[in-house]
Amino acid sequence: MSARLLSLQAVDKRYASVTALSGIELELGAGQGLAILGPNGAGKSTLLRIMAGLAHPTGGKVQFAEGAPQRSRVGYLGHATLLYPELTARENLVFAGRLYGVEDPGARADQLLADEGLSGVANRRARGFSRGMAQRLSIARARVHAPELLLLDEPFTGLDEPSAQRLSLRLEGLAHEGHALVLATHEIDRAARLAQTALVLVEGMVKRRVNAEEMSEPFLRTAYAEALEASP
Amino acid sequence: MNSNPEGHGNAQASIPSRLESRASRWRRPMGYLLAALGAAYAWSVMSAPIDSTQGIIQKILYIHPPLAYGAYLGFVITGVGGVLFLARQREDLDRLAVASAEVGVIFCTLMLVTGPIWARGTWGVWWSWDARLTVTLLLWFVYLAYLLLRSFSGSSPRTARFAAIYGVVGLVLIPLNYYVIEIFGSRSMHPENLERGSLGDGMGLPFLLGNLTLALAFFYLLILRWEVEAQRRLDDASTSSGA
Amino acid sequence: MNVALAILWKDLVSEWRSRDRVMAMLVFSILVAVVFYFALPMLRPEELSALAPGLLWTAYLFSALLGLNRSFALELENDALAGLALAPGNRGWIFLGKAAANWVLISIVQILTAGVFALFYGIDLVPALPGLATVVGLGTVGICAAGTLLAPMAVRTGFREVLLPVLLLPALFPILAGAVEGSGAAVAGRPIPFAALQLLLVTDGIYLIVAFLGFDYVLDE
Amino acid sequence: MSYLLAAYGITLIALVSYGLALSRERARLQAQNSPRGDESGS
Repeated sequence: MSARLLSLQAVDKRYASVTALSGIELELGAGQGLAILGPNGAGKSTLLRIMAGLAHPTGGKVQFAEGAPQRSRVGYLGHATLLYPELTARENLVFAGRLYGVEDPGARADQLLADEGLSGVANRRARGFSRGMAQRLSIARARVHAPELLLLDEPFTGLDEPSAQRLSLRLEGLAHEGHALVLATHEIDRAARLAQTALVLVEGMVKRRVNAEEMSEPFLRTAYAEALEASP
Repeated sequence: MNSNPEGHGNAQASIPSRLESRASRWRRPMGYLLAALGAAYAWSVMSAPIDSTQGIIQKILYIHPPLAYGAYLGFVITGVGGVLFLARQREDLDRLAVASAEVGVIFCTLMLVTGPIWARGTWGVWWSWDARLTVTLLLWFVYLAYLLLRSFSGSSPRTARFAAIYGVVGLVLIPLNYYVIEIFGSRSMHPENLERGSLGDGMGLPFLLGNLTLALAFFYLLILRWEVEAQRRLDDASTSSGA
Repeated sequence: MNVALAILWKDLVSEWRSRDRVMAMLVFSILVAVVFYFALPMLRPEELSALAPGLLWTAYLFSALLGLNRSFALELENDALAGLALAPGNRGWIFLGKAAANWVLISIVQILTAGVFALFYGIDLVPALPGLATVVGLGTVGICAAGTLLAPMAVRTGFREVLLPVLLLPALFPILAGAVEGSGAAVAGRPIPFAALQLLLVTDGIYLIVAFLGFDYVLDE
Repeated sequence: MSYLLAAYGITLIALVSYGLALSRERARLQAQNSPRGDESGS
């Protein structure tokens, strides 16, 4: 098990006794892939936003291994692209770089554009981008500060099959490059391919865990089905 | 300054909280005391001597200023409650802040009703932009906006945070508005002084009883509204989670 | 500090490319000037110029509301606001960047609006320029400080057009009092009263501090 | 004299009716929320 990057202990998220998350325990090693499965409304997004530092847990602890503050080590990719339509692709990345205090934002932007195959449209405004191009640019934006951990909140939703396939390949490449991934999704085949371990979240509670040895698509599918039946 | 330390304080999310239960226990005895004090207050107002210069209208002095003090007390509790909520994530203090704002606005509205009645009775004009009335009017808008912010954005952790921030803005505005009216307010009004009616002999008691009664009424209503807020949050919770 | 400059640059470049915000604010201000002309037919020109500071600041307040609303409505597109919330470091710098950008854009509109008012109401602004510029500049700092703190709240409640004025205007009475007093003196050629300047500076200082510290909670999820 | 009565009357009526409205709502909500009737005060 590689060095521990992130651990959550007894994390709760509650407001006026409405419980979004309760008693979440999880550990993630550097460069590891974790899938968080669960139906809509299970609390996947809330959990990811807490890990991203966007939201605060009302109870428990979110513990990053020693190092820089939480938000400078996490990249977040959700449905929204977080891009500014009036700025060009390159300007969006330069801006994100300066926001994260990256040394040479210009060089970093060019390199990211090359990685995502967007160098050709570097000076076109983000307003005119297709869904697929915008997704690639927002991946570049999420990686601008070379985060150790990439949080992916239902990234495949709304993508047609070819661009979902391309995204899945790209994420595999990023995992190879050593990024830890946390993928929140309800698509079991994607989860099986991208993650080493998984947990099933139902109504804010971890109902089932799948470790690296057990991990396979059929096993994950049955584990997911069992977890759903177990809860009322 | 990494602004969100890990494990952002364990909010104690039970409704009603220990503080709320303790406050509720005080409410019943306060009710009895309030009734007794109210009676004494009424008696003392009736038996107070009629002011030689202003006539009987001067007796409004025993209710108008206490209403204002109640309003300001409410606004301060809202501001402080909000800050403590932000610092310690304690939802019961957020509930206190909204309860205090509502009761404060009630007192402030009554102050803005009795003020013109006094001005009408004394000078025949309903609104005289008197310094104290104007400041209270300005604050009335601030805390009405606070309540609107709350109702517009529904009950959620974000609303509580936004309201707490606006509560701080409101708190800062209390001295600021006084400062504004001190400098600019006086330029257009005739130099009458609505407040400092001469407290001759026999007038100190009703004024004191008035302040005590209305302060007690404020706290009684505050605790009651605080309990209602707690019940409303429980109600929201049960309906939204379909329990 | 670099973050604040990055945001200032981003807002100004975005606005330069679309220019919709400055245009909307300017057209609105001119309309307000025309409305006053019809609303006050009984006043002879010289009486109107005596009222000019108050009328000018009324136009300034309401056009600033428009600009502040728009400033954060843009951030909601593509959920860019969450992008800002994701950035590490003190979020007070994000506030300063946004406030400075709003200040620049609102000031541009104010300069043009002052010209229009001078034209419509026959006021010779040239002698008053230095004094007026100081007062307007300081007043706008207060508007932008409080506005940049409150706008992200109002914009995300779905009642943004109504809620921002309701939240912001009561907070701006001190600014309005000092600014109208100071502008009146400037237009009349008198030196700006110290009380007005002091009030503007004190209010600006308080709002900048409260907003710098409070922005963290406003930007949060 | 009528102004005086108006001032005291309005204040009394307003505060009392507000208090009654609150206690009615509290009782209604409490019955609804916790049929077990957990005691908190009166």
